[in-house]
Amino acid sequence: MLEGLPPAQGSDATETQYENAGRLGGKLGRFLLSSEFGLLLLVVLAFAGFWLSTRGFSSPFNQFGLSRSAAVNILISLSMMSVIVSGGLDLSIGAIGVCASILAGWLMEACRWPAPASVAVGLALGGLLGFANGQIIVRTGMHSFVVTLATMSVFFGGMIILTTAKPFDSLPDDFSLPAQQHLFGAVSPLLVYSVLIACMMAYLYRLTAIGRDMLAVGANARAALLSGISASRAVTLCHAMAGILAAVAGVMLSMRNGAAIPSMAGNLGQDWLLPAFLGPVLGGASLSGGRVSVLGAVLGAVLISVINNGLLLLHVGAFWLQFFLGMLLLGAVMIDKARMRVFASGDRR
Amino acid sequence: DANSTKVAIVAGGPHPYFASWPQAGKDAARDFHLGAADYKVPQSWSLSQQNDLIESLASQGYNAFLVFPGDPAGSRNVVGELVDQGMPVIALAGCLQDPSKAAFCFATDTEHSAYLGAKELIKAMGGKGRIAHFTGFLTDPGTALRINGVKQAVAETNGSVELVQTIADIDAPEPAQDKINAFLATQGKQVEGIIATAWIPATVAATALRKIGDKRIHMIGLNDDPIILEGIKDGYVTGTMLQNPYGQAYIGSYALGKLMSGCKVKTDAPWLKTPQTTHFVDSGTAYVGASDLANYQDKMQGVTKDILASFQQKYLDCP
Amino acid sequence: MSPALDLSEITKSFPGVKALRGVSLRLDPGSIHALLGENGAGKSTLIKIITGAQSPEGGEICVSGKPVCFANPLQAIEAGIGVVHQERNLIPRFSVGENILLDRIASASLRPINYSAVHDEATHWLRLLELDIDPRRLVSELNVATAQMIEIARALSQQSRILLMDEPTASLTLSETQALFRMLRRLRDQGVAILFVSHKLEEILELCDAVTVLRDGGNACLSRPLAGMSRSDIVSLMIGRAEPIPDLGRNQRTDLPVTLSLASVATLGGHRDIDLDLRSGEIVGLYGLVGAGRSELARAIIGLDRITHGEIRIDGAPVSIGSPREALHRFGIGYVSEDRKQEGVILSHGVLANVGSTVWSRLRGWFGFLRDATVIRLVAPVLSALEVKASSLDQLVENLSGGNQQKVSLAKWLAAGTRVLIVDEPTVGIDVKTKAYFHQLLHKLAREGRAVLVISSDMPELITLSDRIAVMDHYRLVGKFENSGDYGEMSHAIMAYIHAAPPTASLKSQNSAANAAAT
Amino acid sequence: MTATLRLSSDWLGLAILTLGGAIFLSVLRPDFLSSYNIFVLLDAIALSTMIALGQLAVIALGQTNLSLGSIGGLVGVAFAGAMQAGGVAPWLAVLLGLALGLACGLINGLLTARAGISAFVITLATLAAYKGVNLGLTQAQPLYDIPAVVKAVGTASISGPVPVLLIPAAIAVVFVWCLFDRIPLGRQILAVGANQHAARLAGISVSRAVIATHALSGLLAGAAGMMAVARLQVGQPTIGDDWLIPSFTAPVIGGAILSGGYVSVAGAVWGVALVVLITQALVLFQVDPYYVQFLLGLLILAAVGVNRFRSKRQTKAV
Ligand SMILES: Nc1ncnc2c1ncn2[C@@H]1O[C@H](COP(=O)(O)OP(=O)(O)OP(=O)(O)O)[C@@H](O)[C@H]1O
Ligand SMILES: Nc1ncnc2c1ncn2[C@@H]1O[C@H](COP(=O)(O)OP(=O)(O)OP(=O)(O)O)[C@@H](O)[C@H]1O
Ligand SMILES: [Mg+2]
Ligand SMILES: [Mg+2]
Repeated sequence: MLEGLPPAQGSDATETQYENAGRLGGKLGRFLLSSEFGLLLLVVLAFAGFWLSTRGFSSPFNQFGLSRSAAVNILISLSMMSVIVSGGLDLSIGAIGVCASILAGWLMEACRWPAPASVAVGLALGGLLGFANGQIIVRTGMHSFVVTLATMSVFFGGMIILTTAKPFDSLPDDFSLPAQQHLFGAVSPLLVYSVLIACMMAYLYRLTAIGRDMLAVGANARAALLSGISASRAVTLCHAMAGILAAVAGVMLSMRNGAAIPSMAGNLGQDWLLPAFLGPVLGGASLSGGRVSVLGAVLGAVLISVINNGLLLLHVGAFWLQFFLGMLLLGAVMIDKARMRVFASGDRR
Repeated sequence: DANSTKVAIVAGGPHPYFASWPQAGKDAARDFHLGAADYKVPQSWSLSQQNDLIESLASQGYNAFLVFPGDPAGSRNVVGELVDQGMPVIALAGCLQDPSKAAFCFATDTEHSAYLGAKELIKAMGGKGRIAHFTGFLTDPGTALRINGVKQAVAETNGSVELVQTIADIDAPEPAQDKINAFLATQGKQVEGIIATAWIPATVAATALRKIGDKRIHMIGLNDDPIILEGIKDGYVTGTMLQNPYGQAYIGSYALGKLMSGCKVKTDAPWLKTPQTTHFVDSGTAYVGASDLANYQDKMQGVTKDILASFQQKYLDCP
Repeated sequence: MSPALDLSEITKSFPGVKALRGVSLRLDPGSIHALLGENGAGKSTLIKIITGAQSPEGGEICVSGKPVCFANPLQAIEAGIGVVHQERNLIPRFSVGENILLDRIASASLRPINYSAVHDEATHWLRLLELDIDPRRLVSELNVATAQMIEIARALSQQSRILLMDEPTASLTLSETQALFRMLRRLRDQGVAILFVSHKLEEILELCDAVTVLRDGGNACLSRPLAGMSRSDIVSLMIGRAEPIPDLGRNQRTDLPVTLSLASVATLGGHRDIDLDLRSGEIVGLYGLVGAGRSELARAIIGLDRITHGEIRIDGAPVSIGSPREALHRFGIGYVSEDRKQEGVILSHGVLANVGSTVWSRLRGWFGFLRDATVIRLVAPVLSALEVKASSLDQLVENLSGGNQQKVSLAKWLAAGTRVLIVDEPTVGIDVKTKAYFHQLLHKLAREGRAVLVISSDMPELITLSDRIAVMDHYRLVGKFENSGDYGEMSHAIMAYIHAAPPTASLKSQNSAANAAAT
Repeated sequence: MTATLRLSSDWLGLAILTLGGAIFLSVLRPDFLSSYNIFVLLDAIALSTMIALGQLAVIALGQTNLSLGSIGGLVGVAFAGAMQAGGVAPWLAVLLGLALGLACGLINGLLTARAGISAFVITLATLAAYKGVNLGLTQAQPLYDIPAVVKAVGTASISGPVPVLLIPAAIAVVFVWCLFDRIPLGRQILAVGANQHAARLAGISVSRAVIATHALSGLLAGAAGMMAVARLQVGQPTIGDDWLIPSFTAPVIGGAILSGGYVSVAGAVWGVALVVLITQALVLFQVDPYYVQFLLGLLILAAVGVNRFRSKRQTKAV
């Protein structure tokens, strides 16, 4: 439509120039500076460190356990991340995850439904609860903190009323099978599922219109609205997605435990909160919204799992372990900061 | 043989209940010539953390486990995995939900203990009146058992005792303070008895009764927390239901040593049945009132000795 | 006499750009010095370096003959350098007075603030700028122009010997600009050295004594006296050749089909009896004083404010537009906001993510699949035409120069290719050359059959662009007429309409009086 | 006038809701107005307010302090331990406790300001570190030997139903309110929270504001930890474990903007009062334990929703 316009003189800013500039220029340099690369480095460092310094870290048994807890951690991180995108947060993901897996457990145990159908309904419930969060936030204009704080109680409390806090523990064998299988002797299939889901999310944010809408709304809701993007739809979808991902994490945990248990994420599901935030934040997500990294969140979650596992194996004084956990985390982020400084100064020359 | 037995005694999370477990483990390792009997505690009270800890302990070479189940159903899988690899597990201080691969459950019978406590309370109240029940997290399956136990004792009075209110989810200091104080302030006059079946509610309620100086209300607590013992001494607390944590870890380590040296669990032993399991061994519970304060520890040591003396022939088949 | 400020060979680079490649400048006391250049030439970067907001990579800064090196803005303030940055730097939930004296609060620590003293002093500085605002009001309640004046008042309150002003007049109207100029001249006569950046060359010619021109991060001329230089001399220094003077033909046909029409529209915001037709193929200019309600009318059209009476028709059929999304995707109406930082662009996202935001849902394929290449194919020509100066399509918009940010906010609507385009203050902060291109572009769009509504406080721009002009005052349309293109005639006609309207608020009538006096 | 009205609108709705709820409760349950119950309410409000203020300060800066509860717990056990094991006089132990809280906060602040890493990550790491020190020192065992005078402070009242513990809370409220209302340092913190870049350009030292805020937050958390010890009469290592979410709840209900730049001390205090009241109402009506959590959530949602609706209507009317 703009052909025929006199091209701006003195500027040959053509299509190809913008294309090349955007795609290739300094791509490697930018990756070296990114928090994803830093995390990758840290994960490798931690992995190598524990591999060499502890007995048992390298054993297939331990690697299997590690991959299984990393799988759940990754999903919890991704769940929170999908709300952080929109500039909000969701305190109720733990409650949603528990509710979803309890529903699936009930369907399998009390209604004798086959496992896949029950899981599907459980995930649908997760999506629905997340959707409800999103709708309340969008329609009332309240901050997601307050809304999800309240719905955390409502969801969890509702589940407690309906189940009187009883677990569903005679689930069919084929349900918990994925948590028991070993790939290559040392990897849980759950990790593969988590990575697949992460890939789908990366696809969403990079290669779909709705993913871009979510990012735009998170970064600046007013600007997005004025560009013809429906902010309320994007926010609702973010929350619904968080609900589904939390449900997947919940179902995975109950596969691992062989039972759907109200307490598996702590009281009100609050045990999930800190790991949920830590993954994305380490991965470079901005808590004010609009900037996330799927790879970063995955690596962040993996780093936490590795550090946790390694420290348990290191035999550091029982009660002091948390102290070392904190120190290691501090050390990790400091190292990362130093790396940025080194690469940044190298970049400037 | 026993020497190669490395026992890990795994708690549910940091909690004063487990205070005597490290010593009990050391004593057992010495007395029964075990390779080790080490106390291990997850960093926080969370099932996932406990599972991670257990897995890493297995990687570290521990080969026999006393586990306080983070969850009766949720801990079955991790226990099953240990047993499948030839590591015996005994559920300690709490049970796994049947069917499980644990050898047996060695614990306080919580429902029974709550029932006995409520009975004592009713007795102290002269067989009639109204009571309130303070207990822990609803998501803790023990909580439902305790609620049942108290309800049963109340039901047996045929209406002369009424359970006015059950307050749950207060196993943390701040909510316990807020809710128990609010209850005593607004409804304290309407009850004559309180039973607390969780540790923090028990201490908070004892403190609150002391604060308002009310000796009219009878109260039964849990465990031998100094606050509760003081309360008993000064007359603010009627009595407390003791458990036997030391004996649990000590005898549990002993049993694992036996299992590792070839003994088998008897199928026809005099197992007790609880709602959770058909393989239950009571680790002992005792009511301590004002008159027992001086010698309650001897009482528990006696219980431990008794259980240990007959343990092998009652529950195990040894070559 | 040593110069108040002497810069030599300042260099600065950002990832992917060399913003300054050895710039020198000499600022004498008692003079107003113009700093000019195209968008992205490096003017704002230079000012940030002088004030310690950014650190130079090379070169020397001397204040009153002594070399200095400011590690942070506080040191610059203490050294007697006051500044008005291009971007607004106010704290929205603070009062006007506190914002004006913020640097005073910044250097205090525990002694309680005496707010009545703060507000009294703030009133003093507001008076000097002929502003009648209660210093207790919150800044968040102010419009863009007033916020800009508050920042100027803040710079004045520092009573510095060196005053740097980066496009202070970008969102001001004539009366406020005149008040500012009176103030600046007074300061100059008291010996203050003033550096003044603007893209409005008329202002430069009226106010300044000397000029430094930057081109691509280097000096195109260094501290030259302005006397004797003409507009076209300056332009050719800025762009390296003579400015092409656009000659835009005017549409005088009335038989064009009406695309968008408002029929006795009233809004919740307070508009009454608005009747306006936008024909396909014409540009309508909407003029009014600040606060006349033009932007609010545009917002009501795209569904951000409720229409309480009357109707909006598209191609003759009454429609109800519920949201900007509907406006864009169902009715093909686009709106370029006047507030580019809050509403126009997403500062923390890249150029491509900004420009593409209006077209994603149109370009998406199955399952919402959308590749960058698809978007680039559509938006790259627009970016080229507007000469958006970015190191890459991924460069964050917050790192672009102010003018280039504005171009991005325009580009995304040009890419959207809507049938109706409403542009609100479109050329704020845009350099003369791009402004001319942009005008041509709007004309071309109109000739292709689109309907364009231009809201602008820049009267020359409005008269250059429009086929017809509508004048708004106090949320009513007070006049509509064909544009003859003759500036003198048209501006008189416009002001006459504004005066004919019954004044209701004293501030607004004051404004109009000042405006009339100015023209 | 208009300004004060608009400012008050943050907490006016909450105040009306809370007082309305209180009247409702006292009509249905006369015991509600008994001297002891008012004491209990104020006692709960005192501690929760202290916790809320500790977070509120950091919210003003646009950051979070996840280690708040961890500092409270550490200072609590250190306070109890100093008196029990070290034989330190109670007043000195209070000072030591405050100093320890301040130091923990300072560490948070210094790391955040100097390393340029988000406060979220830093305080999450120190959350674990402080908790680890707490558990490592106590081995998760409570400290019981609290001097009688401390126990007395935890239970005494100044007069009638006003608990002694309300004094430190009231001092903190007045102090924090003054700070954010008229002390330059507080205004600097708010300016940094609203727009860090603009604050820097105006000559505000961002790192000083960050360090001061975190130090203040640590100080308040430490004070809250010691109040909890006095109230509980035990040096519980678990003190603070459950503070995190409540610490955010009251400020956010009270109108604070989580991204920084605006907080309302009065709003936060009324938010605390509202939550305490709802908690008590659920006890008062002898709600079945299985329904408590569910109703708590619904009531919070309803209360905040009503408040929000009211303020929305008000802004429309203006
Ligand atoms: N923080 C930054 N990061 C990267 N690039 C930057 C940054 N700040 C400025 N630039 C680049 O430096 C160049 C000069 O920008 P500057 O803002 O000084 O231009 P300007 O002359 O003020 O333009 P305008 O008239 O549009 O305001 C631009 O190309 C801009 O993209
Ligand atoms: N003098 C004023 N003081 C305070 N607020 C004002 C004033 N004038 C307008 N406003 C409000 O500020 C907002 C933006 O004003 P703005 O000047 O952009 O309105 P407008 O009519 O679109 O002006 P313009 O004609 O410049 O586009 C509107 O909500 C308006 O009501
Ligand atoms: Mg600029
Ligand atoms: Mg406008």
